[in-house]
Amino acid sequence: MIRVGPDDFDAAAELAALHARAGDAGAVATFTGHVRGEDGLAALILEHYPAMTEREIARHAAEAERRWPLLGVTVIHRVGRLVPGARIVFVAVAAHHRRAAFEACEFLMDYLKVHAPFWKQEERVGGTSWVEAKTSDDDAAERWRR
Amino acid sequence: MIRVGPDDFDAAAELAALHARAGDAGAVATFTGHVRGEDGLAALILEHYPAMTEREIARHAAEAERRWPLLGVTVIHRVGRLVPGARIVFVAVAAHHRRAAFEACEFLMDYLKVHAPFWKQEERVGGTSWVEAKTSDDDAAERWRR
Amino acid sequence: MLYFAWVRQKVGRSEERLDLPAGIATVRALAEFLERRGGGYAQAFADLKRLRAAVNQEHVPFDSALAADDEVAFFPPVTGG
Amino acid sequence: MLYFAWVRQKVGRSEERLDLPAGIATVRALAEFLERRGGGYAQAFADLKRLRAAVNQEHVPFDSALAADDEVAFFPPVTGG
Repeated sequence: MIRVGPDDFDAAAELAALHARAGDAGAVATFTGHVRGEDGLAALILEHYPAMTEREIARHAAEAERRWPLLGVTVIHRVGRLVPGARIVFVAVAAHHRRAAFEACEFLMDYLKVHAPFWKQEERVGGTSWVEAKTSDDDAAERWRR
Repeated sequence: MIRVGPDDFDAAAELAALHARAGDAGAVATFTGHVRGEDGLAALILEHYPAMTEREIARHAAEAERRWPLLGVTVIHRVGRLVPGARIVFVAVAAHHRRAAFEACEFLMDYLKVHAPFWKQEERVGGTSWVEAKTSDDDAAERWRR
Repeated sequence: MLYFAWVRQKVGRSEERLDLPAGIATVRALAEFLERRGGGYAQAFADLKRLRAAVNQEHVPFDSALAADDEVAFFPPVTGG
Repeated sequence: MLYFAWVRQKVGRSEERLDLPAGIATVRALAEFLERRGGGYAQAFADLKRLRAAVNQEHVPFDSALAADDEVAFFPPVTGG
């Protein structure tokens, strides 16, 4: 299940839905990302390329299913204006075993945080500015290359 | 928050409670383990050494907090008779960044699955038998040694 | 064409349709054509090293060929979610 | 002493108190003492390689020293949760 849009989500309900769908999953790993209120951030404003985002996330979810024996994947990503504390991303992966669930969940998060077609603005008291692409995150995604 | 006992838990509520407690956490990684109904398993029956379990889990949670900059940790483990599909373990870790949250969550799960003082019986149509300690899980926990 | 982030802001729109001008056969040539429009376009396309492109929702290098009816998008390097 | 898993089943109880017999100074000596009780104890303690021990809720090797009022536990290797 992949969803990208402005609406908030209920991590609990998504976790339950994934587990129900995944059948005999022994392991469910999840990641929930929240906007951090560092350095006086008032909000993050996320823009994306809708047709490309859904297509690319689906492609990476399929890639995760090729690499690991998975029973289900949920990816939810929000866009629009998000204030500190707000949920921004949720990835949940069900598998028979914990290692596959953890690794696939990290793989999808590294992809989303680095290569997914999102652009972020930081809104502060002094104004709003575009976030530059980061190199350390790039390194995180690079480790999955092969 | 550490809890070991027969009662089921609400992963959603625990996730929300952890995030509320953790302040400005950008990252929350969770793991939920369920009993798998493989090979005609009717139930798992878990026994533990209560005084030692809580003490050891607390020691490993403290070790995780030394190794990674964490904002909160929740560990829930059930004991008693658990049928396939039942939740058995929940670990949630809040941190500023995703890498620390994922690694600490895996570290705690590897500990719980290998070294925590639990003993399991498998109940099947033919009878009930004790589970032997496994080597592959040992390897998983070994990687955190240093 | 689709424009995102500060490219969108500089050109002043998020999308537009364009019949491929004669002699424009690559993404780079299209970007240079847009730069020659001047104003916000000139600012947005002044330095292609700061830009990325996609054709039909796939990331592409600037030397990729273009065909009629392609959906071309210009944007800064993605910053992820 | 506390007994867990099949050790508990073989000895037929989960805990008991014992005044440390004279000459029993280590966990190993205590296990051998218990084995000499015969019956389920003999079965449970026949092969110490299949057993693990804890003193006061800490895993210990069988050669660890014992003191009065120690809480000693015998159990198979843990299988985790």
